[in-house]
Amino acid sequence: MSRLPVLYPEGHVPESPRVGGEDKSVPVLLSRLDESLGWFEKALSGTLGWARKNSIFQYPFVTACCGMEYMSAMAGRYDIARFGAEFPRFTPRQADLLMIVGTINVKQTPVLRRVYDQMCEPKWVMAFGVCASSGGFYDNYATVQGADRVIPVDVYVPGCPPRPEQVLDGLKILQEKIQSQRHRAATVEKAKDVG
Amino acid sequence: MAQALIDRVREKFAAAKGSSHRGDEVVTVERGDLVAVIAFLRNDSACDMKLLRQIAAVDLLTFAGETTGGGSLASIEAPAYATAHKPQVEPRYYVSYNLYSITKKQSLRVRVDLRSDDLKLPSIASLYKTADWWERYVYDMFGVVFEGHPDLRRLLMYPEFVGHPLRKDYPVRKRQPLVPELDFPDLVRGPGPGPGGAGVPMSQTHVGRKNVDPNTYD
Amino acid sequence: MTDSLAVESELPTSLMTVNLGPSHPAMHGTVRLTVTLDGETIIEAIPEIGFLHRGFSKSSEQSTWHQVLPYTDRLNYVSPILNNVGYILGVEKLIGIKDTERSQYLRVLMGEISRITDHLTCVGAIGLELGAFTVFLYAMEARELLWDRIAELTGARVTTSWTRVGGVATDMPPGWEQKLRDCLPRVLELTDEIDQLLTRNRIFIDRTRDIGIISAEDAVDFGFTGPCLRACGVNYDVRKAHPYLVYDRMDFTVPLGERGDTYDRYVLRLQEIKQSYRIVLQCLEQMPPGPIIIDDWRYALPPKKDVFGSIEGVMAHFKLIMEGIQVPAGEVYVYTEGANGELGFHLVSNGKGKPYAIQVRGPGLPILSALPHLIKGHAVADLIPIFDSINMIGGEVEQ
Amino acid sequence: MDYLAPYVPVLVLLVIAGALCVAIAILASVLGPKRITLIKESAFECGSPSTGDPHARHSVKFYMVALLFIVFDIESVFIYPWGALLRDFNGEGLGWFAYLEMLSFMVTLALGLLYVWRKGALEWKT
Repeated sequence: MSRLPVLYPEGHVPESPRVGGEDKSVPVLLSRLDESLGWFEKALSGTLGWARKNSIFQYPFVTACCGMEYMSAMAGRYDIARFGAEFPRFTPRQADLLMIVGTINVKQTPVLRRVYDQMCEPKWVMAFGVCASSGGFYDNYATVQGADRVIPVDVYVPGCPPRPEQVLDGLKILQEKIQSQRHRAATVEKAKDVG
Repeated sequence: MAQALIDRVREKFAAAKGSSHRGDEVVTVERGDLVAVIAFLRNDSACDMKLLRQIAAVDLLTFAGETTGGGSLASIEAPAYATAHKPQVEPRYYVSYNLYSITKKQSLRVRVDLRSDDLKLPSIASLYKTADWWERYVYDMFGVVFEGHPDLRRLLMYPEFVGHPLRKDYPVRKRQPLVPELDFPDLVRGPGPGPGGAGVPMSQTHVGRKNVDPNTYD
Repeated sequence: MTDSLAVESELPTSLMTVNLGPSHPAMHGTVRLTVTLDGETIIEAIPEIGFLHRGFSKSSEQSTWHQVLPYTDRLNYVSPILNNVGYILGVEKLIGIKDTERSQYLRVLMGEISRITDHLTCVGAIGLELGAFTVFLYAMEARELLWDRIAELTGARVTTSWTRVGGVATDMPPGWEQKLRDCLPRVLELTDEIDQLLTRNRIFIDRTRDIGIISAEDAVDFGFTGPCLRACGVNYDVRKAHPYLVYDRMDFTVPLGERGDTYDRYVLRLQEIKQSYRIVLQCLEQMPPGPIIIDDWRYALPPKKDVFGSIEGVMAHFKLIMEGIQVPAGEVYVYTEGANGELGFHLVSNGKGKPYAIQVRGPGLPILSALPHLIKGHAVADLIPIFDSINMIGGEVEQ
Repeated sequence: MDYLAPYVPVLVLLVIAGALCVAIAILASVLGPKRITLIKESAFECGSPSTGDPHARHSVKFYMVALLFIVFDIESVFIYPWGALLRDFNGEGLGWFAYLEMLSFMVTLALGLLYVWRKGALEWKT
């Protein structure tokens, strides 16, 4: 498929904070599969990707008007269950996908940061709607200009609020991303301050 | 129809001045007898103003100013209001208590003017339970201290927030982040010229940029 | 005989504080409730709001009178058109103009449809959070049907921004009225199904009857308005008390509750859906033909043929877009019947193109401040239906 | 051993189900990446730092309800197989004996219920 020519403005644009940034809680999965992989690892990564892509458990971090469209995306007509992501889990322990649905204001950032940190790997983040993606038209003292200033985000769904089809399209893009990512097995990393 | 109300208030409180604009009656009272006026309006059988709809506050600092419209030019980056060379306005704030009587179907606004150096008002949380949160809202947004309020804390902003955002001299975008934010440049608006950089509307970002290839930039 | 059990009450039990934090499905994501529990009974609850404060007043001071409109339909984002109508009535009152006959009917018609979607969402949420997932799905299907009509007329499902000073933005597309008449019976049928599922359901009645009772005096003292106040039996509906637009020509009744508990607040919303249905039908019958926006170019954009046809049109268009509407100075409080209560706009203008100060009286804020009063002494499980029945919408509470 | 023959499919089912559960548990723990950080170890309380200790001492009434439930629930569990086989007992002439047997079982538990009721353990003191 032809991709839009992506133009990077000059000057230093940091790599997407999600990959290799100094932020320690960057997810374990790297985004480029072009590193040299043996046959077995590629097969394992493919099956794991396929398994994880089709059974996404979402944590709906619902705050504002996008919640109304989230309800429509979950309800009967635009059913998200067709893509395997139907079951909302209201605890980060059992969720794979953190859906930031609605505006994130400054008072909400510690909560968002904590919920993201408490999610178990492998985890992805979908910024549902313009306010979560870039702050929308709330550009004042109270709102954060996009959730990616606080946590790394994988998929941005534009729209204010996005139509449920856009949400499903965002989910499809996320599934493609999961499928093409490299999934390693049995990696254990323990932070220094944990006993 | 609430003109009779204003006359009743003026009978008991000489210092009250009534005014009406587009059918809304407003009575301006002194800070001293504010609680008495509101208690009178609430408990008097003729007025019977049992519903306190809202406590609104306005900062009159730039009321006479020349903030022109400028619809699409109104770049979001409003110039931060420099108090230095602007004339001080006294009394700078006013708080208006919006009362309504369900049985008599009439409404009235009690307005109190406040100077900017002593932002104190007696609290009416004892008269109306709903005043509790409205007074916390006005304290949070304008910094008006309500004496006698059971628990005067910020209602909307977080405790670590310094300043009162709805004051006219608080810049629109002065953020005080709680969690350290990753500050990468605004990829959409780009570092283009113009007053605000990130604030300039999209169409002007690639004006004058060096290596902009017009046919690839959407 | 029961003395040995009396000892049990002396056994020391300690209180437990639980954080029903902002990110909780029952708290609609925007309220932190620190609840102190003795076993299952709620001893004390401290609500903390502000998690969806988006600086509506501050942002509206930076935009012109019309640019504030998109902000208003994100206040109560469940019934956005009611906010648009409420705000624009305020601006028109400040200017001192009235909109055309047809646009008044259109505003009432779309306002009532928006009110139905609000009540459907609230009833769906009550059912959902009490475990009745089917009720939620029925409510969502009914709401989708109405959102389709709203989208066909205003262009958007949720964020409509549909009214303009002196009128409305778009008129009814051809065939829209017939589509509305076809889908409304289906919406009513779904509402009846919800009614059959819940209203006489033993479990639902046990969970909501006599739960979260508030007396009429306390309700007025806490600033209740709308369905929550009428559930206590106080007959205050702005559409009847101070008719605006063409509500005086509509004949509808205002349902009242008796006990002011969660069950009444739920039943009231169902009955109000039926009343709004009656209003919608009357609007469709009495709808007069004619322009949908006034012809005064100082406030309303001239039609496109004039903008490109005449110099006055271009000037008027340019001034309106660039300068915004020059609203005469003054201060006004305008109140309309929102879905959750009396939605008031305190507008202050200094005669320039931008609003000087706007403060919204969200009907949800006073009702939420009464939450500790409502839930004290109840079990934790009762907190969920009570919080749902007051239908707290983050946008209008925290602006 | 022949009367056990009809139960072989049940055995196979149990083995497969058990194997499946064990496999899933092992795979999940093996394949999933783990990144253990301090915040992830702490309790999740809707995004707010948890105040108060979760091991507060609850009132005894909750424990009592659990006990009563167990007693009377197990009673009903015993009645089910009896009810299903009553017709066969009757066929073999043991009908009355089985009936009286179960009756005595239920009477003793009814006495227990009466005692609990008189003791006032059924009222829920909030």
